[in-house]
Amino acid sequence: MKSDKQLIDETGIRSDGRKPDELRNVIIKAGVLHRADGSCYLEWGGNKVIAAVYGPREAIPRHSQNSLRAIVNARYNMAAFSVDDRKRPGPDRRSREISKVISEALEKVILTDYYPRAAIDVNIEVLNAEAGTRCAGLTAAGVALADAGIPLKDIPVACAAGKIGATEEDGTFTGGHVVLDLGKEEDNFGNADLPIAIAPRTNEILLLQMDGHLSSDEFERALDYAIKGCHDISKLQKEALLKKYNVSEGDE
Amino acid sequence: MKSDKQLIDETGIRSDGRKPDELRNVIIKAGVLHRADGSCYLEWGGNKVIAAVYGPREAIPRHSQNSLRAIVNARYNMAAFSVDDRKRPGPDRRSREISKVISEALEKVILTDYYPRAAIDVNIEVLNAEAGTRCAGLTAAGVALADAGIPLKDIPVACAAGKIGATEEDGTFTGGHVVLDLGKEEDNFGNADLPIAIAPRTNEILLLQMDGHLSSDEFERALDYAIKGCHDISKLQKEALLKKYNVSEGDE
Amino acid sequence: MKSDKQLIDETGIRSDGRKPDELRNVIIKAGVLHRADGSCYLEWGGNKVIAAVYGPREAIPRHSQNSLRAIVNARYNMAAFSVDDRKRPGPDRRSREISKVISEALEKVILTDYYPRAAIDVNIEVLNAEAGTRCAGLTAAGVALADAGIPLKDIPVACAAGKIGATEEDGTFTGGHVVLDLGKEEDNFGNADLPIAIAPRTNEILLLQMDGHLSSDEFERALDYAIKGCHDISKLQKEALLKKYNVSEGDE
Amino acid sequence: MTISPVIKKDYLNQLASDGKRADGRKMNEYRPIVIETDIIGKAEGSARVTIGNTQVVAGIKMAIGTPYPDTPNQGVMSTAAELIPLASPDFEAGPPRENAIEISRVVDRGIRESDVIKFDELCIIPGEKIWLCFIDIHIIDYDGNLFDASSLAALAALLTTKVPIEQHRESLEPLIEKFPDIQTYLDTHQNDYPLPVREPPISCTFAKFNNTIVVDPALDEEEIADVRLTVATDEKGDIRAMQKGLNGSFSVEEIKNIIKEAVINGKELRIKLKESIGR
Amino acid sequence: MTISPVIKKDYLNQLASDGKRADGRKMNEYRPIVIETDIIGKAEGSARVTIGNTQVVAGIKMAIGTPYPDTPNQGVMSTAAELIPLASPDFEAGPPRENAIEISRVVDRGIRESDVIKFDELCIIPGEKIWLCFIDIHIIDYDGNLFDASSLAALAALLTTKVPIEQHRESLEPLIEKFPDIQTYLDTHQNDYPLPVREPPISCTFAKFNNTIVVDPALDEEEIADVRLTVATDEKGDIRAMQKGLNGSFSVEEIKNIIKEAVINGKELRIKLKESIGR
Amino acid sequence: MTISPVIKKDYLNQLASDGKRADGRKMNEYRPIVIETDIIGKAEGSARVTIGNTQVVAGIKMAIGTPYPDTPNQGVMSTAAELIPLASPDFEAGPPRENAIEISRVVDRGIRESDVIKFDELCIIPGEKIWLCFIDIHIIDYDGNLFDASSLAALAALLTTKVPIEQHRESLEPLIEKFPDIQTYLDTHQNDYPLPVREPPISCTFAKFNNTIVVDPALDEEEIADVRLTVATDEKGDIRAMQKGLNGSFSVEEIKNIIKEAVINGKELRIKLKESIGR
Repeated sequence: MKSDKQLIDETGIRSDGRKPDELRNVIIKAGVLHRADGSCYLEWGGNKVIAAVYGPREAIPRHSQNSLRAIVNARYNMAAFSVDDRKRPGPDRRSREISKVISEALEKVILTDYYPRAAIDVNIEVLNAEAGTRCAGLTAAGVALADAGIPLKDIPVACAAGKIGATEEDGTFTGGHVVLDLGKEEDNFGNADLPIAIAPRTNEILLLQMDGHLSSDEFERALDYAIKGCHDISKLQKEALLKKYNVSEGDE
Repeated sequence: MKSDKQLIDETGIRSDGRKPDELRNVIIKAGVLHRADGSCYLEWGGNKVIAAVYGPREAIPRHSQNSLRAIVNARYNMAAFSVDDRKRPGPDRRSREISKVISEALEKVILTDYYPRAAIDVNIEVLNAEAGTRCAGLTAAGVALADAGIPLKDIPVACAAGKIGATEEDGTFTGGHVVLDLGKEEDNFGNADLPIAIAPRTNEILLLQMDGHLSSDEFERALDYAIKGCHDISKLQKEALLKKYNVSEGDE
Repeated sequence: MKSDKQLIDETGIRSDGRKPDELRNVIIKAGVLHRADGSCYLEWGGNKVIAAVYGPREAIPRHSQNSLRAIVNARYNMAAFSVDDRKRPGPDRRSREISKVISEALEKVILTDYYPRAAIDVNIEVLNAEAGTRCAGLTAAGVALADAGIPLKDIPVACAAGKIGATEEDGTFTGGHVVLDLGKEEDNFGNADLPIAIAPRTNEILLLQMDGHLSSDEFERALDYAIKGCHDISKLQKEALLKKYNVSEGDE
Repeated sequence: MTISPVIKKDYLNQLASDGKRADGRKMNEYRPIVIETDIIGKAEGSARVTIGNTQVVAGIKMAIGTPYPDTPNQGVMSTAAELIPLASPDFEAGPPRENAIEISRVVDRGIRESDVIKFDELCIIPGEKIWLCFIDIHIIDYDGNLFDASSLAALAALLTTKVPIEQHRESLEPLIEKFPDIQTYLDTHQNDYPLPVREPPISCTFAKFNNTIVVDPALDEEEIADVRLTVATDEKGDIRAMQKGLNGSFSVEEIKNIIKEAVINGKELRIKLKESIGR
Repeated sequence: MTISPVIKKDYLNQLASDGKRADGRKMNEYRPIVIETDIIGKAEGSARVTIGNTQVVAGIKMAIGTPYPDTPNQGVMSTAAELIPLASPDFEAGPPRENAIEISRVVDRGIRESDVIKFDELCIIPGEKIWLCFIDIHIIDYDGNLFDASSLAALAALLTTKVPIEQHRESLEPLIEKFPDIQTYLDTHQNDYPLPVREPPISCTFAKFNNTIVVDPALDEEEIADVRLTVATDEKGDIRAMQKGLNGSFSVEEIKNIIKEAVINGKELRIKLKESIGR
Repeated sequence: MTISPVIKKDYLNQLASDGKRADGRKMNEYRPIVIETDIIGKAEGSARVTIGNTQVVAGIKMAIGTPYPDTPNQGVMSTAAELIPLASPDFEAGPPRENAIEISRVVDRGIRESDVIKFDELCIIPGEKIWLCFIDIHIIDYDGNLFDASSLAALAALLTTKVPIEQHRESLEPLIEKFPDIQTYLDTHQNDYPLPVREPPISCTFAKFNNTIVVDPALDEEEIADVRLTVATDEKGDIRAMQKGLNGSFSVEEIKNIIKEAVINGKELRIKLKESIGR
């Protein structure tokens, strides 16, 4: 539903106080689960996400095996209580699409040919959802894969940019600003959302979806913002992994 | 729902202008799909149906294989938009029953023992439905099987006959006439429907269902009509196959 | 729903005329089905239950096999017409839980290591339900297993005890009496239900569930009652098997 | 195919060539039929039918519901058959498969198309409240000819069904204010009353193997049969429903002969059915 | 992987290195496109689209329903795509899988996010009755590029859809007493009328293999492609939707170039679409 | 069975014979328990419980719905547990299986049968509008004893749940005209308020292996256990629910002893639960 929401003021400050190119607060912890081969807990603004990696292990059923490489199954799932109106448990069409695009993005950076006939299962559980859960989930999955010791070309990372402004009562949209990392209100009332994932070493684009309305110029600016956001988050991913490693070194 | 519909007048002319033993208009085209091993597009009155054959190919899963012969899987499906009120996608109980009786009818004329452990898949898609889709679908399937080069004892063909008259407001039925190939209104307000399929060379009956109310005499007349209808349609099947063959001969 | 139901009077007589430690009427017939390897028809008060055993036979799918012993699959199912409001066909959460606890109870008394890789399927069909169907079903299953000639350490048998009294309009419960084998009204308005199954030779407890409110003393009394009930029913099980055996001897 | 079914097939075919059947029946003879009614206390109508070793239980539940928009004055029926794993080593748990669906649809059409239930007498408040009639068929023991056993069980249950107005009166009375019509219904239906029904058609099923046609095929016969035909006829001998099954074929003559036999057998079965329901 | 796909892959890669495609097209050239509309009598709108050998049928059904509580004045749309086994030896019967879900969701978003349907004009009684618009897409023959074929078919069907008020008038008139508002709607909509729509965005799909980017990939090309990108642009050349697919990657430059090509191709497709619907 | 589980089993059995457990605990000792509440912003109540390495999150969502016809003045609760594949290499995606169903049903009965939620205080308009309370339990990390962890998480979440009347006030106000009763409810409930609850029973789970009975079995112990018993006791030490699991058996004496231990452990757990919710 759209209304005449003013999402950014004349000085370029957004309704939650952020600057156009400012991320929400992000906290990443690696290795938070006992049972999984690798795991990550991630808070991104109000989002709370856990990712767990199992594998490489034999792909079951057998006819799903690829004799040349491992298959990557990402499963994005939202807890029933993670959203305003309780969500029925189990996958819906949205989560199945997100699982697909995340699987495809992760597969590109995993050295899958090391493990023919194997499966690498990446479970992403959204405990609290506040705009941007697919980026949060993919980013957590990247850390969990590294934590599991899966050989990676790079640690994948995701971030979105978008366009916000004011939507008048008649539905027209005015004063669009390209901004980084849409918050909940911006996602609901904004005019475009561009989530991407990259391999940060090469800037290769692993995931890209866009909804809304962007001119070519706006798109290029949004893409720049999102790539910059990815690099900022990438640092936090590495710190989290390093921290776990150091702690482990010290503790054990 | 029944009402005092007059479906046939005193001169024996039906509400759509047909004589009692007259078929609706039928158009058949063989080989209309690029991907399928054999295919057929068929219009029968307002019905529009496509059939596609894949196989013989290895039956999957393996435990479905018959070591002595091929299995025949017909799948009759109605497009969501093919009927007055949108149909939920996917098989319902009606379409599963029709798939079963069509599979059984086709199996009789296919030389299934040529292909042990194989499956022959016959997909019938109803795009527009106006009474008589199971006959239209089976007839299209016959052409698609021949087009796929599946060895057949005969090309199966289907047609229905029925009984129409007037249903009074109190539900009683008067003035029954046996007629060929019920149209939409006749199907809704008529008093009996007898769809059959035959192997036209021998007149063996491959499919037979009957609902409604027929005396033995009426049944025998309806059966005669339906068999005659089958033979008329059978000619059109062969013309369609010949035409495709000639065109192919000429074109290639 | 609770109301001010008086389920037992001051002389200790229950609303259906039974004494506190009195069972409802139980009728057991062994070997009632032609197709099953073993079967039993059982009436217990208003409950009517059939159990059928198939196996030992190869467990399918293969990955369900245990290389050391047979698996036991009990399937408790209620007929759509067995209850006040028609039940949708197919398993619901309640029947799946009951199937699980019955499977576990039966497995303990079956010499499963005689049949590696096999399955023993126990189908329990409730035709009419009036409180206590899980005990009735398990008891019938015990007879059907023996009738099928499955090697057993003991014939399992089940019975429930519970607590009844009066529930006032404000929901408080007064005057609790521990009684054997709750009837329909006692089950709806009573205060506790304790179904158990035992191996009667050793009094080992194979199934135990409890809902409601019992002090430790009440629990011990209820458990005593239920065990006593099991032993009474156990005699009827053996008589039914003997009767079938004798009849068979005589008849064939 | 293992050896044993081949031997069984040869044996049955050989018998058939000599005009005989494995259980000594004549070609046009049913196995013994037993029909019991009112066996399920919770159901508004119920019956157990055995044909030889085949055993089927049908139960009827009546509930109050909303009519379909295009038939605001008519009750609604629904039929389901379950081939529960109790009945055969080959039946699996899970949603109904093709065979169960075909049985339930053929039984349903036999009842529906012949207007066995007087649906217009199952209306309580036009457009608002009607009776729903659920027919549930449980196959208990499977030794062939489920079509006839299921159809007989459903009919015996229906013909002994009581409309449970006493139990539902309380839920209807509050609606009198909004729908005064209902008063008439409640006044004229003080007590549970028999489901209003018409004379039903009777199903007879035939199977063909080795060019022999038999009625009421036992499981052994069904397993080797090429083709099956079910014919439902009414008390006048008219045809009310037919369903061919299996992947064989019939000639026109065979079908005409089967219809004649179905009329003859139908009369006998109709007598048995009426006896069982005390009419 | 058997030999033949490897050889095919080498062959297509070799061709691509020489700037060629197996069917003789240029890198930025679509296969022939044919769009027919009004082909399904039962549907309120319909279209068959062929792109080369790929064939898709879309049908629109309109029904009257209840609005969502948070948008009481707006119609509702729903999009489903079925990869029916008719279309490919690799499609299986059963509930839609990831690929069908992705196609339907991308087509749906392309229509929904650009407000192609004027949902506020699909309200009959605020908070009570609105028009539901069901878009069903059937893949009939699969030779690659289902995204563009599905999107074109859905748009051609939508743009020729008639709101079937004549058929539903009877069911609405009894509500006038309770909701007088509805009178205005019925007065101003005497006859079936075109679904109120806006200018839609047009999807163009690109695939990359052997570091070459081609538009409108045929099945052979899709099978060896590393990565795919669909870009929907409007008549001003603005971007309205994007979706990357497959487990490869693009550089930023590649994406920018694809967008330019999508604008150019989108213009041509838009002309074809308009011709097909007679505008 | 591969070698390693056999060795593990022998090792644990040997330890048990010496009165020891692999992690050094006493037989009647729980692993460390941590209970955090209010961790999910979107939920009306939430808790994360860890027992050793086992980790469970429970969330409560409240919605407004319609009462069941036979309890027109009572709220409704529903409990679901998901053994998501995050938590264990052995958990699969898909609809809940027997284990998840058993956990959710045992937790549900523990709460329902002891009337932990005051359902009669969850009525807004009798017969029309009541509060629905959804308890969803997510197993996050599986190292044994899911029954106790799930039960504790559900209770901690419930006992800290706020009824979100502020958010739903707008949707209720239009109903005042039709149902004047609602005014009273809205007047007396201006702000979100704690879910009305009673003192809950506390679950303690025991497992037996090698004839030794331990409380709070870890996964290693569960895997070799013959039989399991969960006992829920109230603050007076009365029994409120029991559930035996696995295919072993108990003697009557063993059960009596377990009940005594359950009362003792239940007291400690009750203190921990109360501390966590600040009471």
